[in-house]
Amino acid sequence: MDLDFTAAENAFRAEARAWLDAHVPAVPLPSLETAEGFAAHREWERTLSADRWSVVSWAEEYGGRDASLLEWLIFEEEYYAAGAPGRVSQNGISLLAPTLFEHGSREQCSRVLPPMARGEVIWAQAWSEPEAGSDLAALRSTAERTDGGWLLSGQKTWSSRAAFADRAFGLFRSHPEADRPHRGLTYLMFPLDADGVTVRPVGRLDGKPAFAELFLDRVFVPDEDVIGEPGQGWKVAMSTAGNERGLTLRSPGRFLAAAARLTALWRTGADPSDTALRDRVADAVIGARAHQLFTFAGASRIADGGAIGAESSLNKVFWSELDIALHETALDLLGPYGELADEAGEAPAHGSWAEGHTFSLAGPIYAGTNEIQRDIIAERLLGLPKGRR
Amino acid sequence: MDLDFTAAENAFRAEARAWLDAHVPAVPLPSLETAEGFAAHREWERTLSADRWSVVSWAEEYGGRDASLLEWLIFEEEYYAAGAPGRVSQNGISLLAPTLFEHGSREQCSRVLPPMARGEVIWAQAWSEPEAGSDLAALRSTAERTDGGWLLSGQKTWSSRAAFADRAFGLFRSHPEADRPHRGLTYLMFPLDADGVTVRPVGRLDGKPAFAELFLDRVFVPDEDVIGEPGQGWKVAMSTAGNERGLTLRSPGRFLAAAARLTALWRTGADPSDTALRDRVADAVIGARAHQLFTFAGASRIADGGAIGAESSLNKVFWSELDIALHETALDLLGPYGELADEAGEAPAHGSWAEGHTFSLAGPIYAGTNEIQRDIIAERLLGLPKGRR
Amino acid sequence: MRFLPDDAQRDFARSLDAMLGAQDTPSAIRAWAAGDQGPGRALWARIADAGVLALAVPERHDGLGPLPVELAVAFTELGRHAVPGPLVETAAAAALLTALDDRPAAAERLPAVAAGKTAVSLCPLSPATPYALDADAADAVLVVEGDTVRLAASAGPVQRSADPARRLARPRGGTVLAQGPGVAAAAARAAELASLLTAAQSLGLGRALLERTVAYVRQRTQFGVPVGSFQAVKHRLADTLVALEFAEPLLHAAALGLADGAPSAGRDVAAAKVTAGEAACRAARTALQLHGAVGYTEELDLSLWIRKARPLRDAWGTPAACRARVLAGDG
Amino acid sequence: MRFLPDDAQRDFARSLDAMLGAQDTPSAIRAWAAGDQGPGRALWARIADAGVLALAVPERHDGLGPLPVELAVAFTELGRHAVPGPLVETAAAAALLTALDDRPAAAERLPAVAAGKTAVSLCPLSPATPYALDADAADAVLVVEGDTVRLAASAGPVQRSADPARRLARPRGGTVLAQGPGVAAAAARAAELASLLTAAQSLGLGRALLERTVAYVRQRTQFGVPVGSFQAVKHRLADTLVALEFAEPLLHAAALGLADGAPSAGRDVAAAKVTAGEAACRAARTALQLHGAVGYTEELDLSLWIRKARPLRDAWGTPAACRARVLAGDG
Repeated sequence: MDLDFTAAENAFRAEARAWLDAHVPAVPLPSLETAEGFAAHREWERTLSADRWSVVSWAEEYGGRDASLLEWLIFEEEYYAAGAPGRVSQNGISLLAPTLFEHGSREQCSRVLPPMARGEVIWAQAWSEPEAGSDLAALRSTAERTDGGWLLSGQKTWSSRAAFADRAFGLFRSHPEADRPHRGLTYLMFPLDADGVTVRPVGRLDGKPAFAELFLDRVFVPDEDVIGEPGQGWKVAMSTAGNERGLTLRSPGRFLAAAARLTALWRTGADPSDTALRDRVADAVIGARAHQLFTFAGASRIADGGAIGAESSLNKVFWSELDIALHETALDLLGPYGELADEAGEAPAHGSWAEGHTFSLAGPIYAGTNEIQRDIIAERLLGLPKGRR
Repeated sequence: MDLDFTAAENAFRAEARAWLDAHVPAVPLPSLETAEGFAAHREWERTLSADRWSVVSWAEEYGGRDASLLEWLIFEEEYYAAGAPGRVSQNGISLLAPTLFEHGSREQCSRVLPPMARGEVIWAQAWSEPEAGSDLAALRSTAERTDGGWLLSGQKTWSSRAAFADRAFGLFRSHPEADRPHRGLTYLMFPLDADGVTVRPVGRLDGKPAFAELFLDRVFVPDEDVIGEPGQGWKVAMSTAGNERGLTLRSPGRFLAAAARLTALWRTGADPSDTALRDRVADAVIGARAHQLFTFAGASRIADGGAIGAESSLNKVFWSELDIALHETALDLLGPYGELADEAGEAPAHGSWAEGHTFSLAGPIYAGTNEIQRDIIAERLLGLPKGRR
Repeated sequence: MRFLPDDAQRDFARSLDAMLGAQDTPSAIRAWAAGDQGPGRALWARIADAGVLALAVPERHDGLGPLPVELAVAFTELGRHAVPGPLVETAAAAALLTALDDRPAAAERLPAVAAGKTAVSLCPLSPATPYALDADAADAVLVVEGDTVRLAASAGPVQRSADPARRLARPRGGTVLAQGPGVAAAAARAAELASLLTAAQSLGLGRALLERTVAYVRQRTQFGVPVGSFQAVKHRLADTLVALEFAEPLLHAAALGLADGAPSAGRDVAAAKVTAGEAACRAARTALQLHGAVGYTEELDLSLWIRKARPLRDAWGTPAACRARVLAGDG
Repeated sequence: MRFLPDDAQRDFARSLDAMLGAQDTPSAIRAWAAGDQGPGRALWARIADAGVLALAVPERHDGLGPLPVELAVAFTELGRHAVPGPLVETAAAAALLTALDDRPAAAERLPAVAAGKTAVSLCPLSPATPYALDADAADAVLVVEGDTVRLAASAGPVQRSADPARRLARPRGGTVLAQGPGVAAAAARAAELASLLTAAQSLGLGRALLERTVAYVRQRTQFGVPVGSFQAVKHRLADTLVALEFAEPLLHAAALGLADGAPSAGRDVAAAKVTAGEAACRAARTALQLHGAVGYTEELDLSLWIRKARPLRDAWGTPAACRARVLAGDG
């Protein structure tokens, strides 16, 4: 058992740190969830990509560095420690790309991945529908067979970043005659500027259009944009949900950096004898460290050939609660300035605490609500009966 | 809306306070859950009763003072503020007596209540069985019809104080042919020293025999000791569960006194700048006050002719959590002495914090687990669907 | 003792609730956030017509008050409907002006406050409270510093709050309205009333959040059953109700304490404030989680309620300050 | 990096678990509580035979250590089986004697410690820690005060703990074993090891509590279904598992830090201690609640585990002290 990095890993860290030192914008970019900020973040993806830092874990042919999972974790630590911008390509990189690696054709990978790595094509996810949030098997949007492709119709909601993105991916009901609700779905990619697509931005709690609703009316998608077999979309989508993704959806680097910022805030601004606040700062520091170490253990298990299945549910519950507690502590430390919206002129740290808090509040909801994660933990890890809940 | 006491109520309070000042033992009695302590507490009941303070809310003919609910609350405040002993007759007074008032015959009341008021007969409850804890409708112990009475057989568990008590009351399956599990039960009273009764004391967490298991083998009970109609025991038991009992199972006076002791402990022993502890002490003080005021509101509703139905579940959840938090705060304030068992020579406050903590831990379990109380709140007060849970 | 709202208080609450329910408060809130106070001031006029603001003004200045209990009842309804504007501050300013016993200053403004024609912002300026709520929308801004009350000259630039309907400004300049040893005591009494009424708003806000969430989970189905049939959902809502139900009697007792000038009133107000504020925050978190993604959008009117909870929890007494006050030895 | 127990560590843990599982530890615990240390010392001998105590003793004194990682692995199993006695204190005393570099004092005792023949209690005497655990059952009692280590003359009267297997005494008198500027540093290192191993015990204890509670709710039925099919029960157990699963890597990292003499080791140990201690307390509350009345009886062996959680949480570093340490600037 050890926590030692190899010389190569340390060199990788040093290289990443030096590059970030030289390139991270001195003034934070405008919020990712605004048109102006989206453009600035897209530009940042280009900068990252130019030196092959946008997708370090990918193969070199697609723009990556063939980095190991551990190197990816190192990169993330350095990335967030440097205060680098949020990743506008996150949905494509962490949700679509792993699916393509596992189920996409070589042609699809070559066509889709490099522009994604360069930030030229920004991907939005199109999973949820008004009646299918947690219960994804209840999807109703359809893919109707047509000559050389499919016609998509229906409504998708909570499509993150779709207000400004270029393309989207999601599941559609292609075989309505299938005997069970999660069968008969097909995984497809489609352009957001195609005929028949209407994108309606939806503001999140702080008013930023972080989502959109998509209305699809017989949107043509050629066969080449189906991932995996038609009708097997559920399997395709789920096969990549459980392994590395469970570890990497929110990287430890993010919380370590946030905890370090919180500690700095506490050291400079707080009454050190206020033990109530001190305990909460300590818990954030401990939680971020625990998350990092839990992830290292998971990465070691994967390196051993093991899998991260239902354990990713432990991770989801932990970091989502940590993130909220950490940000609520920050707001309390900020006193009257904790109330300010991120765009307020007097908002501390350029409003990033406010934006971080808003973002954290969604953590227990997206990527499988924490209620569902706890069901999974109880049933799959503890072996409790499934029951009707 | 007011919180004013009448002149008569203030006079009642003054009289109670004066009597308690003169009579409460200077040194706490030994633990109620030991043979020696049980005897001492029985003696204390006699002292209370001699001046008609043991059952203030009962009619004078049974040993009470015809006190109103509000006067009872006043008495309880004074009682606990004076640091008076725990009530060994609690089960009889708060569970059996209200049932007798509502469903008992006049003869039963006259026969049972005065010795209960004098502490001459101490009652234990005999509700639970090994397979019927939360699910009381699953009771299996039987009452078999015989000449002039019933023969009780079966096993009862968690019979509080039965190790030293004189008599017990509980539900028995008398009509096994009944169509639903909570029908066909009969409410009976029986002596713990009768032929066929075996009492096996069971130690609680701190080792004190606070419960017993009862093994019953054809124990004869005459018809005169059936309360209400045979076969109607469930109704009889439930009819008194929801109203005043929901308000008075744990009186506000108890928590007000405990919060005052906690505050005194904090003022004398703690670092006032330790805000983490300060906040918890404040929460205990606030919680005790909230519980008192909530009870005053409930008493006002009852005085208006209203009922406390499912609202008693709010009360149960609240005070049981308050009680644990309050005692855990005390143990933390006590530092290394918080670990000591109540009989340890160096245990602070004669071990009453340790005993109080142990007692508090049972709060979320007895009298309907808090899980069940939350189901009741959700279904009956919020109107959520019953569901299979 | 009859520790329940009497029939008149209940009827008052019900009629306010009905009146506010018939208005389009979400639109008024959104307009207010955007700097258009027209619909909010129209609502304000109706609230004044219902007698709410007169409760804060003594009879000698054309009011009906001061009646802290009725104010608490009324502000619970204002919170339930998330009414925007410096209502708490106006009521507290009325208390301040009354307590200053500066007849001309009071006579000049209080009748207009009672009539709903004057909105006043009030700010006890300190590092912990640098902002005056909705100062840009108020007809007058009072600033308390030590033993001085100033009538500010201007609101200063507005900062947006996480609650879009709260507009925060640093009032500037102005003239001294009152000065002397009585000011601090008068300001403390006004702050206690502000704290009480903020607690009342929190309670009403929390109740509205709970009610709407219950309604939502009863009709929303996932996995073929109503979301509200899941035990985890039921228990979370039950705990939210427990928190609110035990905040209410604290609020009412604090209001009675202020009405009676009880020595423990300051502690009672602090207890009510922290409890109601935390209960509303819990209700907001519950509402957000159980509405899922839809609760996280500003389109949903409920988001206006959700975002109010935290700022109200901290306004006029943070939880830490309130807990310290509860244990403070003096009155 | 391979941040997982290796095969040897895993096998070691498994064999300890199997060995302890084959003993009647509940009887040994009950006997220990009653003052009869026979069965406990027999268990102690088996634990020493398995090499556990030798891990705390350097090779030059017939040990295999010091090996903090293997000790943490082993003490997790000791905690899982709620083994009574001053095991943590004996290991820490070995660290202290080793660090004092007083060859005769160390040579005299450490081989016997490694062989399981000497049990040592250790107490850094202060107002916050006035008691030495199981001093009456130990073969030697070391007391650290400032820059002095004493070998106590007698245990003094025993106080019962809420955990009946913990016997607390105030050691008295005795002779000075070591004195000087190196003592405080050596004692601090020993205390860090004690804190680490107590955290390990908490983790094992919490795992045992969770496993047994899961087994219970799977077979116990109420309302016609297993108690473990209720969502409220499932979620409570899930949260308990989350707490334990995130404590374990902190424990392992802290052990590695101590092994490497890392400057951050003190903070890492504190983080592991508070997290494992709180996780075990949560597991104990969960176990108590979900066993219902049966969990509240001392007859149930599990009650021996339930009552251990809180004292272990506070021993060798309360949560407040650990949280302060995590944020302390130095190392």
